[in-house]
Amino acid sequence: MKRYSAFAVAREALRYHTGWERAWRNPAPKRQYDVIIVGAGGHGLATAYYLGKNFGITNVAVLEKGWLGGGNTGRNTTIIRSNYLQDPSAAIYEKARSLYEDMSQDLNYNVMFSPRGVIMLAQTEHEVRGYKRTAHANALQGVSTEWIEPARVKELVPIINLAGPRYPVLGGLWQERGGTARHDAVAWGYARACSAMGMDIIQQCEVTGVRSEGGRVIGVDTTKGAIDCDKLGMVVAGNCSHLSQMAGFRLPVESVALQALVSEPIKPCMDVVVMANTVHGYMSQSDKGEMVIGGGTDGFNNYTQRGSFHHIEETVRALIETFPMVSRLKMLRQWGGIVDVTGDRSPIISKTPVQNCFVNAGWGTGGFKAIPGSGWAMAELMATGHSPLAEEFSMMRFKEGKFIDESVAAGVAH
Amino acid sequence: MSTRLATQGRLIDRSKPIEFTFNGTRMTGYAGDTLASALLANDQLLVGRSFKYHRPRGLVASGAEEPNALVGLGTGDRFEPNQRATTTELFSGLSAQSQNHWPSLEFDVGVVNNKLARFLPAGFYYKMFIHPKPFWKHVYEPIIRKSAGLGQAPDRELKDADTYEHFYYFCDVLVIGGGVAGLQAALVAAKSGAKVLVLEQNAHWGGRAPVDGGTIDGDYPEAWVEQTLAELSAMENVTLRNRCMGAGVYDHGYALGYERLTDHAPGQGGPRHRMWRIRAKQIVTATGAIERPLSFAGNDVPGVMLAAAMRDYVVNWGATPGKRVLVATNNDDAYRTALTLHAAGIEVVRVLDTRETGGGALMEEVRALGIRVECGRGIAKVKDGKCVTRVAICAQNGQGGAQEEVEADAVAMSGGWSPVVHLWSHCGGKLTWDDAQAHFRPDPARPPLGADGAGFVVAAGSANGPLGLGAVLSDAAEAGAKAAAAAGFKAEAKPAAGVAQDEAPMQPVWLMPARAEIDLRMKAWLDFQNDVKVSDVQLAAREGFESVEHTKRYTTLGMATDQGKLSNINGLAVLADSLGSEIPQVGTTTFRPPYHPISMGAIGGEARGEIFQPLRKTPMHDWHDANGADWEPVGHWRRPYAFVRAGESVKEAVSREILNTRQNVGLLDASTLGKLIVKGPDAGRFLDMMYTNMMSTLKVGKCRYGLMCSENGFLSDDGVVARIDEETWLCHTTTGGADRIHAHMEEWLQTEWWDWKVYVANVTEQLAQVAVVGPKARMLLEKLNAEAGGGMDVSKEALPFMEWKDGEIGGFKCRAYRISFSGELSYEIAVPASQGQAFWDALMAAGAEFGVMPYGTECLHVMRAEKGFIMIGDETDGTVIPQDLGLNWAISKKKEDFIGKRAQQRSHMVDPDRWQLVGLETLDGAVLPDGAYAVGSGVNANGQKNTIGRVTSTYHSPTLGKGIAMGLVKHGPKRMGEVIEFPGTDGTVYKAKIVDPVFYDKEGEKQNV
Amino acid sequence: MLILECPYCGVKAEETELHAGGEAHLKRFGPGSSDDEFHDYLFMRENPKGVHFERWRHVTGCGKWFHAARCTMTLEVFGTYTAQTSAPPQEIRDAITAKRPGWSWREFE
Amino acid sequence: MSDPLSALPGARYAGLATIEESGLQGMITLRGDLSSKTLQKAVKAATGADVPSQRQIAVATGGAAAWMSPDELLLLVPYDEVEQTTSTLAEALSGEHALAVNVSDARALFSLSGAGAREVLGKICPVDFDPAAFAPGDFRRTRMAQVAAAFWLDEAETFHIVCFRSVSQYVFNLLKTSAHPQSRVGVYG
Repeated sequence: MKRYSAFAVAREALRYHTGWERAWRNPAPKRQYDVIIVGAGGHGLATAYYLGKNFGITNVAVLEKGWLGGGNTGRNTTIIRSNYLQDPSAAIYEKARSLYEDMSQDLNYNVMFSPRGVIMLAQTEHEVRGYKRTAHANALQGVSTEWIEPARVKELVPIINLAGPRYPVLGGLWQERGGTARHDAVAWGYARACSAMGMDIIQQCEVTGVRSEGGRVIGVDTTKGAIDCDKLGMVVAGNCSHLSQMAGFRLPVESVALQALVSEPIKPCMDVVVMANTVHGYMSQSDKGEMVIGGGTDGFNNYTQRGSFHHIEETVRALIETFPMVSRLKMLRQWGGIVDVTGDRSPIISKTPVQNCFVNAGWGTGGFKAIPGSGWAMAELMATGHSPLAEEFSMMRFKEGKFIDESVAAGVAH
Repeated sequence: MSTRLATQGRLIDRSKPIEFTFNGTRMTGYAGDTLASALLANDQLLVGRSFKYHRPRGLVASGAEEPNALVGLGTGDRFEPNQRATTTELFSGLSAQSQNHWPSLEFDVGVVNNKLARFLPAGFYYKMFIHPKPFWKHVYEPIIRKSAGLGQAPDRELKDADTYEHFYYFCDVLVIGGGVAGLQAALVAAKSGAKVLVLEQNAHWGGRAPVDGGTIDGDYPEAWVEQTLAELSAMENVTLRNRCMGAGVYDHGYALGYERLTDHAPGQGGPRHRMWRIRAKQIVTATGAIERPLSFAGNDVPGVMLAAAMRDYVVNWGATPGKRVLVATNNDDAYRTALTLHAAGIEVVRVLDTRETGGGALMEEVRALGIRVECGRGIAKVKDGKCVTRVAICAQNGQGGAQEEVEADAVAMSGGWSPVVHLWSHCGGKLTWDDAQAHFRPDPARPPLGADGAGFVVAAGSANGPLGLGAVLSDAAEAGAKAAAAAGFKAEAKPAAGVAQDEAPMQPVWLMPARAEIDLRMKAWLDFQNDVKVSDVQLAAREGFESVEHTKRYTTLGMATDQGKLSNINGLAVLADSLGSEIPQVGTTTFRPPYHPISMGAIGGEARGEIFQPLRKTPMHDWHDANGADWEPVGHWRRPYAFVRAGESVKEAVSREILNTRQNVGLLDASTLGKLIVKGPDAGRFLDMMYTNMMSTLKVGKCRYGLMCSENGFLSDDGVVARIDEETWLCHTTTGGADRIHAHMEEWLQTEWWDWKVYVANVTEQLAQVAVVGPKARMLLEKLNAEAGGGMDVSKEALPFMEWKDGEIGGFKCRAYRISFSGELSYEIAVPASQGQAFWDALMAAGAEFGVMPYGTECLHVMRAEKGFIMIGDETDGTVIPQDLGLNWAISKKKEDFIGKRAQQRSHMVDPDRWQLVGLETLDGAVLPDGAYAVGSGVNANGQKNTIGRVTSTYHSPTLGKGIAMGLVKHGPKRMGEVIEFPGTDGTVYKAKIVDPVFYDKEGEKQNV
Repeated sequence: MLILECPYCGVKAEETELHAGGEAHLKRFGPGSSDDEFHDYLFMRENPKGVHFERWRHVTGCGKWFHAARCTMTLEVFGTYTAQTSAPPQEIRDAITAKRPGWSWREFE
Repeated sequence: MSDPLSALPGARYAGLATIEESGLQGMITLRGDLSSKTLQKAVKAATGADVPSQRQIAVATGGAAAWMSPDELLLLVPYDEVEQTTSTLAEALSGEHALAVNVSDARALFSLSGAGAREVLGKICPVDFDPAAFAPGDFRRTRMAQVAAAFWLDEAETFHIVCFRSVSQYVFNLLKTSAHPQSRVGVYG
């Protein structure tokens, strides 16, 4: 792999950039791999990457029915934060956040992680108490957050209207090292690094069946033929119910559409990421200048990936109330992503009833920020059979009634 | 230079000059001008700077597809960035500023990026700025952010001066596009009797046809348009809306119309935009086609314009970008531009036709005028600069070796036409590749599917592929008939007869010249706004970004505010070529709504200011507001947090209210608490399922505190239940619970136990409810009764604790409950809402001698905490079961089942290690911080400190003069007296003793007097 | 924007008048059920790509719950019917079969 | 008892249409089997009106009955008789499973009249107000912007709008905004 750097760019400029090699190879599948990961989104590629990097397992194929990074990795609002309330969530999201800090250097690919800070606004007394609780929890979890007063909120977010009038801003939970990253680059950076380790990323290759023998997985059937493996990881947001059924078990998830939109680009006016949960809206400004806005989810099963109008109507109203200048911006485009939601809205990183078959699913609306942590934990689980980060996210927890519910302290799982 | 012509300009009224300013310079246009045509007429060819390289940019197009001419429009609370000059109608006093430059449009420092362009190819930022790590956030990114973005942000302290609204509309056939195709389709559909709505995004009807010429039914297209409009207007079943864009097509035939009501006359009053939320049985997309640019070096220099756009400017507005124009084309249509220019007295210096054999009849017409036409030729390069000066000509089939240079001040280019398929595609309509026209057009076999599984969109006219006038009209007539038929009407597809010159086949040209060298490809623009060039797409393909989505994202092709209207097909073609693949195999990116950016204000609609959200008010709301209420939002209600007096802080007010209520008497407006009547022969059995307690055994006249859980076992609501008669119960819920619990009950009744005879009615708002609380509460009520000459006996004997009674107090018909959330003697009295304020007034007046004061929610919270009563939302958070809160006494052991019972038997729910409710008291009387966690020893497997409990509510108790708290602690009830540690976020470690959660009047004597 | 006809009041209601209530025809398991039964009742959902049966409430209309048979891939609606039933009625099943021959959903087909 | 107050006494606005708070109105929620003869008789006795058919209101001189759902009616009676009528109803229905509740004070009632009435409502309700689709005697429960509401149209082309008392100010402001004199849509003649 040729290293990327300013010098490399300058060198290539002299020959009109004709010398750049492919970012990742485009191989045909082999007959057999030690590990097959289904799904070349951020989570799947990160799993493969850490299998190689942390455990030296590189005879790995990542199978993708479409194009790598083409699912939710490429259609989310790119927020990264770890100010979660419950210990298991805080642990994995903070692991992810800390890996994001060094990801560009680690992958030699600028993923543009920008720790610009994330504020979650408190606009009711209930939220104030909830975020103070989170701040206390975070302190013990090793997650750096703080409760900030309205004046500080205004300093950080000059375009905010503190006075409401309907829901005055009473303060906020501030995570200075939260932020955003360039979503596509995360997938591309991992893909390039995986490919460089000798792993095969096989695009346009749909899994049509999962083969097992004696309760143990032995391979998959694909549109590019049968491929054997020792271990199988299913990392397919929006398709996990479908795939798990092929493997012969069911998952406690439902797939719904999550709405998002962007405005036309404007000059920088908001450096931090702001989430306003009372009025259901969150917004950040991308490096291109677009205001990136997240909305809510549909309440029904939907696989269309299409935007719907009434959800964004609610979101936009809320944002206009909170940031009056938004009223005179324009929506450039809206879309939907299919997210898998579990019974407690927290993910599943788990062994399954099929031996050597593992699943990583159910990230709901919070998947992007978790990518490196999720991949790290999944790789550890697949390589060693145990991962402290994944421990509490077992699919067995629903049976025990042991939920990881993040909605409890006025928090949301975005 | 660009200028106004003495002739032409069918849309402008030269008798009505209009003054406006551009970058502070006063200019004059005419009524009917767009800002774009007026700028052109004022020799303002340079209109902006590009996104990445800050290259000078001029007008390329004449409509919504324009990528360059974006301006900041208006000032102050009506300023808006990124307004398209081509879709902005000129009005008197218009003030526009160009964007994305510093210090000025003419001299922009950012153009340094242009000099470095070679070092800044597609995706350069992924490969650079990696080291040193902190530099990304602190150095590189701020520079990139500043240089990116387009328009200025609106003023952060100003609120939009305009208003917006929505409008729901239902029709049989929605026709999007008011060109000849749209009008033809509408006419056919309307004649069938269908209810038809026609939307046209521009101010004028007829689309391109009046500019393009030909005849319809033997007359000028303009005449046919006028006549058809008159015919449609006269039909009762037709609604025509201009300045109203079809913005999006959504599932089940839902469409958005974006009507711009006052953009052409700001401040005239009324809403600025109206969002039409349309439910149509069928939608006809007659959205026309967009001309494609040609990809040659320097195709972005101001003065290079789409050929049809140049024709538009001349014919519609009498404006031209130059006096010496070179035309480059791969099809016949551009000859119309040559003819138009010639007729307007503009010199056509050359027509370059890429086709070796040239065009058809139109070409001959041009030649006959003495204009030089060269076939098999193209542009090698337009000389860089702020305007066109020289154009190098070469063989189309070569590498760009220039054979000749000609002087010209403008270039008209045409690369063929692409149907506007956006609206067809929004909701899943599929496309097919048309080899002859080299474009994607709607595949009629794969339309978007509606609720019934059948297609609900029909494309019409050039939006469907046909480009000739005759073919457009007959296609549109068929589309109108098809849509009407699908909507249930009988229509006849009788088209008007359109006649235009026959055209020779076009030749796909994706690069000019075909084998252009790299230095030319690096100057051949695909996406003008985002600065994506042919070489960028080729680089992406080389690096393995083979999917069209990858290439789009890697190069940002088509991601600018024009959403790739001009660039997408050209980019796809270059990508396909680079991959050695065919265009249809490469496919398109997804088309997302809206077709063209729409204002956030319009999306939000009327919901701003006082009607942003409903504000629910109790009958006493206005009294509270006038008497110092410090409001707290609770759902859509607002409840007084405290009643603050002059010179008093909120905290002081709370203390005063607590002490007064404990010593004298206080009034709480409890009207927001939910009140549900549950009645029927099975009501008792039903409530036994709803509540953890046994409610069927409650005696008539009695009250019982009840708990409700979710099926998951978690505590979800609480409240007092009163049995009214044999078959009737009244259930109180929390403020937030009224609608939620009502819905919860209906859900179970309708979907699980539909054979049970139970009716539920929500009477929350029928009643105003006042809690009269404190040792002097009874005296107050008795005084009221005395004044009224009698009333309900409120003595302990007549109305004991946990009973209720109907009667009159102070002459008010009421129902009184002896229940208490404060531990004091307390009556909750419900009167009809229409009497609420009067009753409140009477209580205040009669209570004066007893020191009565109103109190708010915080006082309520503190008093209940002093008593160790739990609060839904404080002690519970959706993860807490009643057993955690020591509420086992409220969970019936006799019942076989209730909602949540099975869940509470799961292993984690019966785990003895669950945290349980205790009281907490700091050693020094200080107040524990809200939400603090108690730490145990060591860390968990993830390195997090182990916790053993948390604070759920914490207050300063003025009654006890110290901090009190409740919390959930592991093995808590067994650890009474132990001291545990709560680290604060400020570094302080708070020590607290585990105590009984009942801090005040442990025996409950006060409430039972 | 989904548009569903409420079988109780006949209104073709747009989604904003409705409240989605998840999968239809769940069999409730209470005390006495096994851990697996209770788990599946609360958490296991069909989540199919294709034919699905679900619950909706006409929340700002007549307030009634009803059932809808719908395709999750195309959003095609095969029909709506009363909530007071534990299985899709035959005419709804026939309507689906006409559009999606060979469909199945849980024990129904 | 002092004089009862309606939700928004005297509120009035004239724009594209005229909005007026209608004052106190007796209203009874009646739940029961609408096909029951006893119930039908009781409704007739209480209001003078028959049980209406689906999404209709039956208006008589002394009162009216509106169809709320397959097992619910909204009865309109004079305000000062509502308590008496509710008890009479309850008594008449004591033999069957039914529920009659006085909800007069839980609601606010507005009238909306004038040429622009249809389009004023068309801005805030997802309902087809074409005269062919919504005619006098039609009764509809729906969403009015962000709250639930119900309305019917009388023979004089006046809409009568029922909403919850707590949101009466919101609904009035909403109608007022929609009736802005310069916001005419002009699609309903």
